[in-house]
Amino acid sequence: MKEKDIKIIEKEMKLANEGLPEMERDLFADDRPSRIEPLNKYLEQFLNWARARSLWILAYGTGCGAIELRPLMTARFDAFRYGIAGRPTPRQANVFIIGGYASLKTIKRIVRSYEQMQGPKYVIALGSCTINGGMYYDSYNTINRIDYYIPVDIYVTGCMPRPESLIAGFNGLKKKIQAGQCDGMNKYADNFDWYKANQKQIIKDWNMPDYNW
Amino acid sequence: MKEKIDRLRKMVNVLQVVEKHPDLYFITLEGNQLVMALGYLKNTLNFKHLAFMQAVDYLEDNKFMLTYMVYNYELKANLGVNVFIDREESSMFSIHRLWEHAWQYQRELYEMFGIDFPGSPRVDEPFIMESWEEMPPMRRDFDTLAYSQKTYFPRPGRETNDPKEQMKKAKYPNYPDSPKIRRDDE
Amino acid sequence: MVNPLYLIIISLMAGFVLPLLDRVNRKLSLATFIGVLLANTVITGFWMHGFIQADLGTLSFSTAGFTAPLSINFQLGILEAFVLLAINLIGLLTGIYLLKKFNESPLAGMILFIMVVMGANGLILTRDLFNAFVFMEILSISTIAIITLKRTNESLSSGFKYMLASGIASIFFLLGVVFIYFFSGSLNLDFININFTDYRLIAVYMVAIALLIELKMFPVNGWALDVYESTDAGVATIISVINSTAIAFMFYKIMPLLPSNFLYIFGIIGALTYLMSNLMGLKQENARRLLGYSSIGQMGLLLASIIFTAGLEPVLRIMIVGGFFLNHLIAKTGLFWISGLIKKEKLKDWRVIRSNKSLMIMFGIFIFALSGFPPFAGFWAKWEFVKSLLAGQNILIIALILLGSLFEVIYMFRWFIQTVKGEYKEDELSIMPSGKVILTTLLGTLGFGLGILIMKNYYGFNFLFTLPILSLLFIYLIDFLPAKIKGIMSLGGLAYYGYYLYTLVQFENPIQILFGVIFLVGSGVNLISTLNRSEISKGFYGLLMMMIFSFGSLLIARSYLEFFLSWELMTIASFLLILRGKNAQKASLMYMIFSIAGAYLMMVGFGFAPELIGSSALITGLTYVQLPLISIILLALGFMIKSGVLGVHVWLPEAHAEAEADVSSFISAILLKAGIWGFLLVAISVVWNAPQFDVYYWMGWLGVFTALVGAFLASFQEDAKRLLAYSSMSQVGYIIAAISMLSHLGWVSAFYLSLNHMMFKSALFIAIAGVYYRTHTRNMYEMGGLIKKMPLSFISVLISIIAVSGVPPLSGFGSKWLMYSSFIERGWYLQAAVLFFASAVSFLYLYRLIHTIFLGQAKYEHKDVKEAPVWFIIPQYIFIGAIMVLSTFPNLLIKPLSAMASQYFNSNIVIDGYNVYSSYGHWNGNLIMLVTMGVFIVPLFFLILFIGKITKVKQFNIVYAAERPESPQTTHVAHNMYAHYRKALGGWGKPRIWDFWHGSAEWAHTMGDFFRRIYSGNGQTYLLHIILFFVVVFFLGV
Amino acid sequence: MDIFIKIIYAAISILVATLYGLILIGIVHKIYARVHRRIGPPVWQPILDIIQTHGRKVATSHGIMFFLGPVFRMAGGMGTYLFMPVIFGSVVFSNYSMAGDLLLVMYFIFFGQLGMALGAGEGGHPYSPLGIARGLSQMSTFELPFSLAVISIAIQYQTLNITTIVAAQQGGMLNWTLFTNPLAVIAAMISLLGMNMHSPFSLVLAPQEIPIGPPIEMNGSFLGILQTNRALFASAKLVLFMNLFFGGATNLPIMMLKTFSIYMFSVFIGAAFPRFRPEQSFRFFLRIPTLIGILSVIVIAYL
Amino acid sequence: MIETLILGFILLLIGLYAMLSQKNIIKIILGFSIADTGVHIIIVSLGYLKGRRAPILDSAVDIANSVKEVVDPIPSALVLTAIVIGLATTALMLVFAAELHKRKASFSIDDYKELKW
Repeated sequence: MKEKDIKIIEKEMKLANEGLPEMERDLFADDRPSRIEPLNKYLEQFLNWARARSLWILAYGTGCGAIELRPLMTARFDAFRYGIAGRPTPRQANVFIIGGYASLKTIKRIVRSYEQMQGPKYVIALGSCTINGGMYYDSYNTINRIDYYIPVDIYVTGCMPRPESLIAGFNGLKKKIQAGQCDGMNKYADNFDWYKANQKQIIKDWNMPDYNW
Repeated sequence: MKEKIDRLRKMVNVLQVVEKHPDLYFITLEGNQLVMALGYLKNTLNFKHLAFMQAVDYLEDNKFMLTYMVYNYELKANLGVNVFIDREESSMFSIHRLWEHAWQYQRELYEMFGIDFPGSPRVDEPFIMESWEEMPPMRRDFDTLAYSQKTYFPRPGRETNDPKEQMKKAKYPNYPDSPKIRRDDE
Repeated sequence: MVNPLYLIIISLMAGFVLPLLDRVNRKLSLATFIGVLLANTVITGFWMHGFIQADLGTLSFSTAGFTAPLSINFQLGILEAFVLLAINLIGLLTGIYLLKKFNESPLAGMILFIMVVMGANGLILTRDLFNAFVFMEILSISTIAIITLKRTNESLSSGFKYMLASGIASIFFLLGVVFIYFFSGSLNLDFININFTDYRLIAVYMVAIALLIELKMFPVNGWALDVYESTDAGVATIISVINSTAIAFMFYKIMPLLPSNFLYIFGIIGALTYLMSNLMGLKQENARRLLGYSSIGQMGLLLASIIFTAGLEPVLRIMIVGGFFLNHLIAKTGLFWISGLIKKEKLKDWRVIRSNKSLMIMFGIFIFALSGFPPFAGFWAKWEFVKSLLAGQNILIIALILLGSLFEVIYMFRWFIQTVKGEYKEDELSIMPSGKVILTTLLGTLGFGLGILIMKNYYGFNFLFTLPILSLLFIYLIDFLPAKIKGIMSLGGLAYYGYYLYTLVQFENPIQILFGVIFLVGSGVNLISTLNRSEISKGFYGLLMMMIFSFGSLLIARSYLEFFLSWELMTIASFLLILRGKNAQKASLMYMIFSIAGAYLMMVGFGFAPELIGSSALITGLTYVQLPLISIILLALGFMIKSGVLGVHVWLPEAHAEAEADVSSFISAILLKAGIWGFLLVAISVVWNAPQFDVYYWMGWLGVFTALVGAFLASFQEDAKRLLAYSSMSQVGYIIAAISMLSHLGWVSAFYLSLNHMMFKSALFIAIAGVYYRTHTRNMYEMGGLIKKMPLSFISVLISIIAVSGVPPLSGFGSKWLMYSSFIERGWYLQAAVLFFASAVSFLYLYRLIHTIFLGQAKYEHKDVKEAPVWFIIPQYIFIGAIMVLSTFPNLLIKPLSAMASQYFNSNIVIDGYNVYSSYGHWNGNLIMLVTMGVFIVPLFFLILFIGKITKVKQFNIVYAAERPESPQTTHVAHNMYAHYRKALGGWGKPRIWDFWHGSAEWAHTMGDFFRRIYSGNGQTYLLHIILFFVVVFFLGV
Repeated sequence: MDIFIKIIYAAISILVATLYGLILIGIVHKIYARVHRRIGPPVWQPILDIIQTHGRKVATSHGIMFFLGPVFRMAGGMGTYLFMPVIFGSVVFSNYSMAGDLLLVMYFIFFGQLGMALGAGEGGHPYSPLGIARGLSQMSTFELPFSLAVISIAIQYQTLNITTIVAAQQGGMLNWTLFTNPLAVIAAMISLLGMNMHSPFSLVLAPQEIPIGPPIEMNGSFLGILQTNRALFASAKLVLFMNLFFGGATNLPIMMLKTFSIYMFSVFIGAAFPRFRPEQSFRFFLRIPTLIGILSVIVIAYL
Repeated sequence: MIETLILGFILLLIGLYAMLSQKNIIKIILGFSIADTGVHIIIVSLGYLKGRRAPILDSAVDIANSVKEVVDPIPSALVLTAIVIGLATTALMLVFAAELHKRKASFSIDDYKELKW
């Protein structure tokens, strides 16, 4: 390939960030997310083993389910014994719990937070609302299917699910991670344009870069 | 309470008085006398607290009913002040000068019903409906289900049950008539 | 030798002839007028020439064919000739100056002018008291009459007041003269040979008081101020110079008659006049009246100097009195002339002077001359006067005079700064008559030349010490060249100078070489940054070189005077350099005031110091003398003011912040070291001849608290340059404390820190200069995120702040290690703890500096900012390179520094390879460097191995609570960064010292305003003053 | 050859210290959990966390200083540790203590903090400088009593050499500084609370105010390195305190015992007190601990 | 001649008092004139020796013994000059007074305080 062509391809790999005003485009990164392949099978297995035992939750309650997260850390449920701990910044967390219904306003923040997490990252969708809208299925404001906007690894049903079912969900996630099946990050990268189109369809005032690094 | 309303009568034209409860009255006023009445209620009759504002869409009458719920700490009584306004040119005087926090309610009403309150601060800023482009969603002629189905990718295969029937069927199959589930409209 | 009678005769004849000639032609009369003045000048010039050529002694000329007691006689000695020449010359020049005026006004003006000159001449020449009275009356009547040359209400009423005062004075004088005659039987000064004791005192007292009134002593001088304010400029010159001089000379003549206790009181009155009139001058806004206050003050000084130098040898006395006299003569004449040219009353309206370059320079010269700066005559006179007063133990007089002088400097320089820097509109341009300008320029040059003459001929200063002045003049001559050429020439000159100085001092004392490196090499590298100037930069390089050469002279000064001369030259140069800054009015004034105060302290301190033996440099010479305690304190205080020690530091941040970007680094990195150098000199003298009281213990505390307070203040600044300024203050505190320890390790650390501070602070200031050059702001919170745009500057700032903070492995740690080791070794434990606290606080401001400028969020307006110009980068990296080398091989520096300090103390550090051992600990700079590199590389390698795929993100790609940042301004944490610390400090964080100085300034002005209320403007009040003065002084004397 | 052996020794020493520090943190978590009547995570949880963070496949970097910040931090921790003798008389654990004395160690502590502050600063997040400003301010205040304590023991032992200070404390418990100079130890132990940044002095990380402060933008391996350093640095500080005040250690178990006890001191205090506001914390350190420190110097030097 | 001496001093004091107490410029000038006269009288009376002649060397005086017969001539000479000068001063003062009056139509010295402080 000629050098010129490489440049063109590189340029195409960049995001347009059309939602941003001209002045701000320089202030946001415009790289596309890309697939990351595992290095080595055994190394990856070892890492997955560790990842499954060190789950760092992004402390961001998006809906009513956030209430159910609090008891997890108390003496009764003690999620810490599984290595589940809260983390105040998406940069450091690797588990994102969508705590219930996602509205028009919160989906924007969910997408932003999800994109700011550094992979491998996992999403637990909590409650019926995240699956099919739940009791708000006919609302003008509630996202029916969260997996149209970000990839979801585990659903925990119920309205609301109790902390016990959350822990069960965590166990499921752990199994899935250890089996190496949680590949949401790559899924998101592969189907980036589709996800983006879905997001942009409902978020009309898109005032952020196309991918929030 | 009655005495207060009688005193109010001397000021403005009270169209209707409904006693729901010894501590809860609803009165209906004319729209152009509303601010004056509320000011009188607040300053003279001691209804110091604006608990909330709300609107009801009477699509059939082509009217909105605005309700201002004020509270008197001495009587420990609520008074709802209703006003009917035209649905097409829905606009009302702003009362943020009487109660500063009213701007937030007015902003919400503007967003949800499209009722304008000229002069109210930040009234046209989106409250929760960022980037909303349809008609105000709380108006009854807005079909939320259709909108939801059109926009939010409904998951196929979803079943919806009437809660009343579901309760009878799933939880109390042996006692079809009891307990009675109380609904508001009953 | 021409008979002095001719002076009188010519004038009188002219007085008669002029009306006749005027009938013929105005030109003719004007020519005659000038001719007479010229003839006077030429005659006196011949006398002076004659007296200088041949030692003729004192000549006496009698009149009317009789000898002395029977007739009036004139006496003409070298003194008379000198004074006569001076006043006749000024008379001639003023006559020329007033020519146009005379051409337009009635003839009387000319005649009166000639009468004034004649009266003055006669007063000076005559030895007969009654004749003196006659001349005095001629003088005052014609002076009063000439006031009416300008016929305004003000001038007339002030003339009337003058009339009243001089009438009373003449009554006193006449009575006195008659009583003298009555008691002694003679009117001739040469033949009055009785002692005026008991009741006979009244006779001489009356004469003296009359003269004091005519000399306008405080408080009997209200009328004089009105006259100065209201008359024509030329006339004011006559009153201020010719009139006063003649009367002062008369006072000198009757001095032998006065008893010593009265003389002392009159001396105090003179000094008091100087103080009070300058204090009252503080409040003046009218230029003429201000000059009047200054004139009166100078007369007081002259009187005091005449009285208090009575016992000195004649040459010295002429140096002092003549110095003050000539200084006043030239400067005041020049200023009055300029006031005539400007025609503006308000001080601040004098800005129009900027339309005329040479006039402006002359204005500056007169101001500097009047304030007693070298090389003008006043400087030498003041130095010798203070010295002689100290020898006579007249502390009170010194205090009065120096305080008065300080006030004079304050208002003079405030005026100067206002004039040179104030808002200035082009349309205020007024056309100055070129003749008068040339005349003024001539006068200024005369004054300057006179100063140089004294410097060269009387004191015999060699070329090196005049070099600062010569370089200023030389570069002024080539000022039309572009800045770069001048810069490179300066660099070349500096290199040669440095080499020459090295050959001069290389065997004398290694400490000189160390400070030579700081002063000259440091200046040289800093000078590179000035090459960035693209415009012509008029005057910049001249002043810069003047300052640098003065640093050099400080190093090799062999006597107190040489040192003090260089010090003052340095002050002038640095003051003018600071003044070049855009908003530097306040800053430069503060710098000037504090410098002058410091210089006066030093002057007195040097006066107390014993004479040096031999002619080696001060650093050697001072070792062998025992300085008295008072001298140590005063000198140390003087030097500490220059280096900005706590309490007198208020000038420092202002000057640093407001000076031009590339000047600040000179001030901070090098100028402050001059103070350190002086402080070190004093300390050296103490090493072997310690005073009883351990004053250095307390200076150590002062240094320690300077370090702490400086660090705190730096942390609370928003302005990058002010931050660095306070940081300098803090570092200087360390150095002062270390020197004060008077121990080997202490001095090694002081030397080490001095050199280090020069390097890193230069680098920091130049880096900030580069940033300022690109961003045009000094407020740190307006910057941010510049690391991407200016990486080179960032690196140099980074390395510099690591060096400042003392974090290993860089050279800063060396200084900290030496410092704490020495403090603990010396037993100054609590001081060490405070210093440790200060150095921990210093992290606050260092982080603030680097973060708010280079890290965080870049602003929109700095989108297109580029790296600093290469001229800023080069010197930074020279310093950075030096820092790195010295960090890796610290022994390169420690060894020679240890050798330097061990000249004075027993060495107690052992250097073994790269190890340095003190009695408490050890330190291996090289190994530290290696280990640090090792531990740095390991995690770096680890990180690169594990990091995975890195995405380089931009400044807004931050976690912002699921939102996106609004704007860089709201996202950059910079403004008031340590608010919580300030809150925690509570009342300790208030600027009390600042308040104190502001309060003092306010107080002085209020006092000035209070005292000047006695000048109510009412002639009768002035009369009352005179009567009261007469009575009170008499009873004081008795 | 000598140098290589020295490097190997240093590597062993650091590895031990890091593992020990990690386990120490795990144990503390466990203790906390037991106090709360929870089961708590396994003691090796910190190690798992570090593996997990290093296992992140992507990372974001804000620039070169951001990249180097954690490296500086780690270098600071390693350096601080390496310039101290850990176990008295041991060749392996004597580290590079011949490079400098106590002053070097005290100043090397700043190295990592300064580097990290710069790295975090380039992250551009407003919480980073907020945290750093708090941290630096607090550091300046707790360094005052600590330096007073250090000066006090320097006077006491007439040296700043750590090895010599440890040697002087050998031969029985009563020779420890704890008993010979209790005031200095009190002052230093209070400042240790500040150094360890447990509550009530947890101003920098302050999860409820400025969510974890400076390292808020740190992710992936950056975070992993920071966590490693946290363990190493903690053990370095503890070793320093052990050496200065608690008689040092002659073998590994004693070292662990002593450092664990010292650590428990700040853990207990941290478990019992809520967090100070910044200015409260600064004032606290500038008052009583400083007075105690001054007293200790005066007592040792002049009485 | 002590009486005249005292008279002279009294005149001097009266003159000074007038200068200090009177507001009118003309009166002040008069005061000055009185004081001046007092001074002149003092001078003359200091030189006067009782019972001697005026110091005029004409036929009435024995030239050889003149020193013992005439009063001291110098004060007389002085006073002549002093009177002349006093006259000149007074005249100039009056000129000033006239000029001032021309401008402000006032003789009160309080009206001429434009310049102060």
